Amino acid sequence: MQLEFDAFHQAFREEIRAFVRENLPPEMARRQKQLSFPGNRSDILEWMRILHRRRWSVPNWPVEYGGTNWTPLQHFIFERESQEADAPGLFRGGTHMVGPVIYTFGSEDQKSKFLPAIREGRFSWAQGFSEPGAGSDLSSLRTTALLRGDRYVVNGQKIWTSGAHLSAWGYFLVRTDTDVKPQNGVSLLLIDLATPGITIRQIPQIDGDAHLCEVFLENVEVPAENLVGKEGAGWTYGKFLLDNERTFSSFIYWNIRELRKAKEIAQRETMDGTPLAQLPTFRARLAQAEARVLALEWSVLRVLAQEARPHKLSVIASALKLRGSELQQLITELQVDLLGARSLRFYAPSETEQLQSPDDAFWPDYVPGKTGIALITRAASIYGGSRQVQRNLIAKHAFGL
Amino acid sequence: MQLEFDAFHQAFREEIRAFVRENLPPEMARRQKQLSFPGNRSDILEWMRILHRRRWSVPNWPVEYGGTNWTPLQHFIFERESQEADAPGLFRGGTHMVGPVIYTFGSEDQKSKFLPAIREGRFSWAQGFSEPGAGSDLSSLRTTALLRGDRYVVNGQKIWTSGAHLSAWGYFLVRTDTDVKPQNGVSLLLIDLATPGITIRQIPQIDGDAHLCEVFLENVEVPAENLVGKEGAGWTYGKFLLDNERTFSSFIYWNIRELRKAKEIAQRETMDGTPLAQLPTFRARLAQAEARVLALEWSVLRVLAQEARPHKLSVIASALKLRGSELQQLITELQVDLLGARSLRFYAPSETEQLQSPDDAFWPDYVPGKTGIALITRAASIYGGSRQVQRNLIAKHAFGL
Amino acid sequence: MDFSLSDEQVLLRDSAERFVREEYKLDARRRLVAAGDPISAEHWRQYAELGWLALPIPEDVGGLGGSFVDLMVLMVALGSGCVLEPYIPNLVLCAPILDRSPARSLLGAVADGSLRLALAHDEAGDRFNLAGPRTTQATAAGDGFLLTGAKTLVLGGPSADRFIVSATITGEPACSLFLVHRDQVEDQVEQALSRYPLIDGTWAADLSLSVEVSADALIVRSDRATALLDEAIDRATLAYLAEAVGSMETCLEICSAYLKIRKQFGQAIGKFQALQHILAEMFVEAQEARSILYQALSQIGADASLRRRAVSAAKIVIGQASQIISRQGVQLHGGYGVTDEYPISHHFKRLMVIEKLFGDIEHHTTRFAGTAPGLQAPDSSPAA
Amino acid sequence: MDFSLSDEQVLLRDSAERFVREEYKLDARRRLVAAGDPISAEHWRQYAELGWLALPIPEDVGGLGGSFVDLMVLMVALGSGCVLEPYIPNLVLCAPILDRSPARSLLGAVADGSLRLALAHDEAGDRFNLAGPRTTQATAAGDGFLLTGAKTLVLGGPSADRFIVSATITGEPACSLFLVHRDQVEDQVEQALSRYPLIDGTWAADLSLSVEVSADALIVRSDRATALLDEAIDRATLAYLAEAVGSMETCLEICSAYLKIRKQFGQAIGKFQALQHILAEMFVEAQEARSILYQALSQIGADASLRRRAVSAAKIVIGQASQIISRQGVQLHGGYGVTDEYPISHHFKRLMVIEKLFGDIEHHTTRFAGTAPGLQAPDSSPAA
Repeated sequence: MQLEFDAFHQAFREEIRAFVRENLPPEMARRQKQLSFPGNRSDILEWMRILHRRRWSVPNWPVEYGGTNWTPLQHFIFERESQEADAPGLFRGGTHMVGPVIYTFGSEDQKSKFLPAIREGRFSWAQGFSEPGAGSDLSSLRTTALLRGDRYVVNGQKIWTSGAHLSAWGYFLVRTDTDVKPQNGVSLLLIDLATPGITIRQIPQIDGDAHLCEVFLENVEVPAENLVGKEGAGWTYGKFLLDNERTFSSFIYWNIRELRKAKEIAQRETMDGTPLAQLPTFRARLAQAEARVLALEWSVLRVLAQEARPHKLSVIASALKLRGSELQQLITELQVDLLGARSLRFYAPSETEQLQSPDDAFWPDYVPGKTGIALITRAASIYGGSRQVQRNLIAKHAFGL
Repeated sequence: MQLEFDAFHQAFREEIRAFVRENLPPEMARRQKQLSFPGNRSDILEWMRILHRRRWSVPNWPVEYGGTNWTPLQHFIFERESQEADAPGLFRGGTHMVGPVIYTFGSEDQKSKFLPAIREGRFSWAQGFSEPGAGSDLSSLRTTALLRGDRYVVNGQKIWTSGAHLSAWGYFLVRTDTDVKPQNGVSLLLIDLATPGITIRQIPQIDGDAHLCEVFLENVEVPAENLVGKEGAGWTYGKFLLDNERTFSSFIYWNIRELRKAKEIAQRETMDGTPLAQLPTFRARLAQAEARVLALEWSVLRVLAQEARPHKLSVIASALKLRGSELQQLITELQVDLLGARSLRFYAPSETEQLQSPDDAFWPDYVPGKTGIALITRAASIYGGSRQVQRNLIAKHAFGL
Repeated sequence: MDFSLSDEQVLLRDSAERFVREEYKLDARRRLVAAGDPISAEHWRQYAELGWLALPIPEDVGGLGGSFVDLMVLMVALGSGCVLEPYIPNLVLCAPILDRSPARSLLGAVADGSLRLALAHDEAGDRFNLAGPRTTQATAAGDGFLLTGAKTLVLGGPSADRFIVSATITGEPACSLFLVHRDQVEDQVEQALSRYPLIDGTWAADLSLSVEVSADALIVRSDRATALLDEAIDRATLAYLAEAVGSMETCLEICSAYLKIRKQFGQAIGKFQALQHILAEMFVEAQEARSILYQALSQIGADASLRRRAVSAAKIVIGQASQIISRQGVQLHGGYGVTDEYPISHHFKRLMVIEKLFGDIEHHTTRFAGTAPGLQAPDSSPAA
Repeated sequence: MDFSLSDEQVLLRDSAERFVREEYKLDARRRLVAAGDPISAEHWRQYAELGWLALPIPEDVGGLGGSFVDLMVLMVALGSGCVLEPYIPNLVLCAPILDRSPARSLLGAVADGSLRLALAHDEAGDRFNLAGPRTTQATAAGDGFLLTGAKTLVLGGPSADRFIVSATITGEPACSLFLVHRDQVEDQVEQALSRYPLIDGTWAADLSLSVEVSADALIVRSDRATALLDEAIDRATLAYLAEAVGSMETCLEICSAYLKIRKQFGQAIGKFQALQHILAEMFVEAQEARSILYQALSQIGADASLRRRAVSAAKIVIGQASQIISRQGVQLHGGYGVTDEYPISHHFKRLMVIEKLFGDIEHHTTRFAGTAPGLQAPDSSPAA
């Protein structure tokens, strides 16, 4: 056993820290800190351009496509340090979802057309997988794409397509063959969201934001060359894409950062003049949250270091998702509880992003944004395989039940 | 709405208090306080005899059989005040289970033979319902009772028969007809536990006690006159008996009393010289437990006062059982946590009953008994319809799911 | 004991349930919130017509002299619709204070809907300690007072005509209460009233005070003000908790219906045992919530210490029930649960507001522990 | 980073798992507990033969000089059987103290199984504050000391040949440590050693001390004793936590097997989604428990403050996981769960003992908070 970062990785951590310190614009960090989730698109694209200059914008890609060849622990360090410094993160739809599918299964044309755009942070991608009536059940997809000459004609409806209204392109799972078993006959199409026949509706959310979208496709004509890989193999690509990062759903970096913010609030907010961080009940909640985050961090490290385990990696991923989403909710609830009645004021996303005074008697800078995040974080145990689905998967694959 | 006890019930409360104060032997109260559950049989029988002198030993029975004609709230007050004073309680197997079945459905011979014995606290009754392999599923009963002349010949096996080794008689659900649907063909038999062919095995328990028993019946001959009511109607009687007291499974009186003991421990145990009752974290746990017990008490009052409700009474009973058992566990865990490492010492039931010094530096009188109770209280969410079964029932009967 | 409603209470409940059905369908509520108006004048008029504004006001000043149980019946029913009107800030928080002041003749105007009130009491750094000293100062000025300070989270403030303002008269140990016209506030400082919505679509305001008021603006002097505020806040808290009970019971209905309609993997999701068990637990929580509400109701007219204890117990149990029911309610809805387009998210936010107003679970746990028998300073009686 | 075991560690684990299979089947464990013997001499001999007693002892005094990771590998495996032998009290709590004392030559006898030790440190009123002052006094007497006082919860005390006793030398600010023969203790006071089982079937003792000892009984003076004790207790705590991880992982296997075998309503109860979900949550807890164990292992050799922080984090996470897994494990077994005749109740009690020894969750939460960045006294740096 070797339970510490070796010298190589320690040096790498310093390198990342120095880079972020020198290159992350303070205003961008401030906005990101307030938003918690990467809400400001231009900040993300700008940050990707900054990273691209250092060749770090697609660190998970092979070197030949502009990636880095880092070890899993280097990726861990990169993510952790970036979020620790309130960097905006990457456009993962491109870098971690569709990008790897394109360089693994895509045509040369697709590679040359799309990979540089992703790498340079030129636009963001939307994911068209879920459909109404098929939340956790992707095998009942009903959006069809029928080949007519050199074009697919796409009809159907997608839902929960995050950021579709701000994205230039989307990757869609569509049914190209309706005569075979449901899990066959599905293909992956890249679709320009400006194509006629596409209507995007932003769904108003519990937090007042509206980045989740419905995408309606009505006789949308998509060039056949936008099919990724083979017809009917979409299911495989979809799983490849979702499986690409087993540890991401732990939200470990996010949880670490949000817990830090909670502690900062606990230092600023007082009761009868005593900071809440010094009150036994809040101290205990903060400390227990921290211990659990620490455990989750080591669960992630165990996966990254490829510990030999008796269970399939997918089972571990389910466990990480369960605990990670639970902690997201626990930590944001803690932030809100620390704010007390101040948490009740509604801030529209646009207000949240504005500079707030740290010294405002009623509404200092750490107030806006927190409650909205706590509200939307209820979805953490729903999307990407709900809490119930993850438990089903563990029961089945870890215990054969 | 009338949300307070009226003058009649307030006077009744004083009457009960005075009676218990004057009649409950202090040694008996001390033993009962230490044991938490009515563990000492001779105390219970003696207490029933004391109550019998006042005609209160079977308060729930009709006056003609020696009962009281009390209002539901009078019963509530009687139970609450008795337990508050650490009285041992009644032998409910007789007074609340088989007794009402006998006076409602039994023959005159059965009434004259058994009712006085129950009323005067002459012996206790055992319940032979559960069987191995049919924990929460009583419809799969396999113990048979076949009529041979004027006797039933009983063969089979019962389990979880609490106190069988100390009981004189038992009431058993047996299958008298194997040709009909499982829920039919079941009858209720009264069986003298001294009958040849009966073997009783005490099951060693998690708490070191062994009052749960297995009862093996091998060609046990039972006079046909011991059949209660009609053959094949046992299922009805069994349900009548279990339904008899909807609010009992809340363990409300027990929960109130055990919470009081927890607070007493919190006053006696210290950390760095401060009583644990003054430490914010323990205070919060105690206070929240108390608020929840208070809610449960009012849930019970709502049933007793027959509030009009949109749901069946059985659904409410399930909810009371769920919350009541949850609180039993929460409160005993709290007791154990307050004791800290002292809770780890094993006390055999016989040791628990012995007089302990309140001033022993290491093992004062409030230590013995607590951990054993906390251990066996894990069963509170299992017996009498497990937590899972109660939830099934609510989903079905309250929501039609 | 008797938990049944009188005939009048049944009528009251039915009228409120009808109002909710007719005026607070999901789309209507969403339109009201989107309109950005701090109050629907039309709704307030209906409240007056239906007699709700008169309900808790004494008969001799034009009210109906209803009991607190009547009020509870109304609030449970309104809670089922997550109504937006500032009923509690006006009728439960402010009216009783006015009732025990020289200005009680104004209550007739409150009852007929022509006058709206708001309590301006919270200040920076309070964190639920609403009995603490006020930094807002009342200094002698001419025949009257100059009030200076800043107030926050003034519920119903944006739609109020007058404010009851707490302020410390120089040299006095506790705060007094002043009745101040909205115009007076707004005339004297730029942007004296800063309004904002809360997450549930109701409205509050911050006040920046620098107002000269006449001597008769002082309606409750410091010797009585703190106890009066304490009682008013406890009663308002309990009224909100009654709303929460109505909201939670509605959540159960909403979720039950959704589980039957929504299909996945080829069957209604209500067939999944795991979801059934979640709903069953929510049922238990809702039952306990209503029970502790009754408990608190039984003590709302009792001595301050009993009242405080009872209200805190209710705040704890109902707060915890709210969290479980609203969080699991969203979970049962899947992705739709976090949209504004299903009613469960509206209840979620309303319940969260109620959970935190006038002290959260933490605060009331501390307050409750302070009154619990057996949690006082140690005595010498033998234990266990 | 690398979490794989060395070949030697794999052998060690396999030998311990074999021991558990052969010696700790449920019936065998029940017989051992029923026998009422504070130690199985036969098992202790096997521990010696298998090299486990020598494992953590330095090579120069007859040990194997194993690492703490080696020890962890052994403890996880032994935890799966809920073994009864006082391995940790001897080898993790006492041996390292002896190792840094003039008496370290005795370690050879510990390693070969001929000498057993126990730490007599706990006193009345400690409640986990094991670093507090000792009321047991060491007063000068002749060339040596007279030790007077009372000790409780001396783990492995009933089977110990010598005790390491903490006592305050008159006038010194902290306690010192004395090595005392069992005979000396027992000879001087009637019933000086009162033994009793714990709920998991292991044994402890109370000591009533009034013992004259020679000067060389003083093995660690007050300037070093507290830090040494603190370290020994942290290491023993972590060793117990490794056992807990082994126990919990075994609980998962036990429950999974039971759910497949036990039938109700005509099918294996493992078909019920509600029970599947309980087991899935137990799986998550067990995973997190092992992860936090590794975290603590990484810091066990670090500075005291880092070590304390890491051990407390593990105590919190593993304690909470223990509660969930043992309680739900019993629940999954229905009535059989609360009998002594199914292994789950044995794990339940063992996990409860480990959860409470050397500080419960509450205690370690406080200790952890005291070292957590961002929970210190307020500073002036800008927040959020």
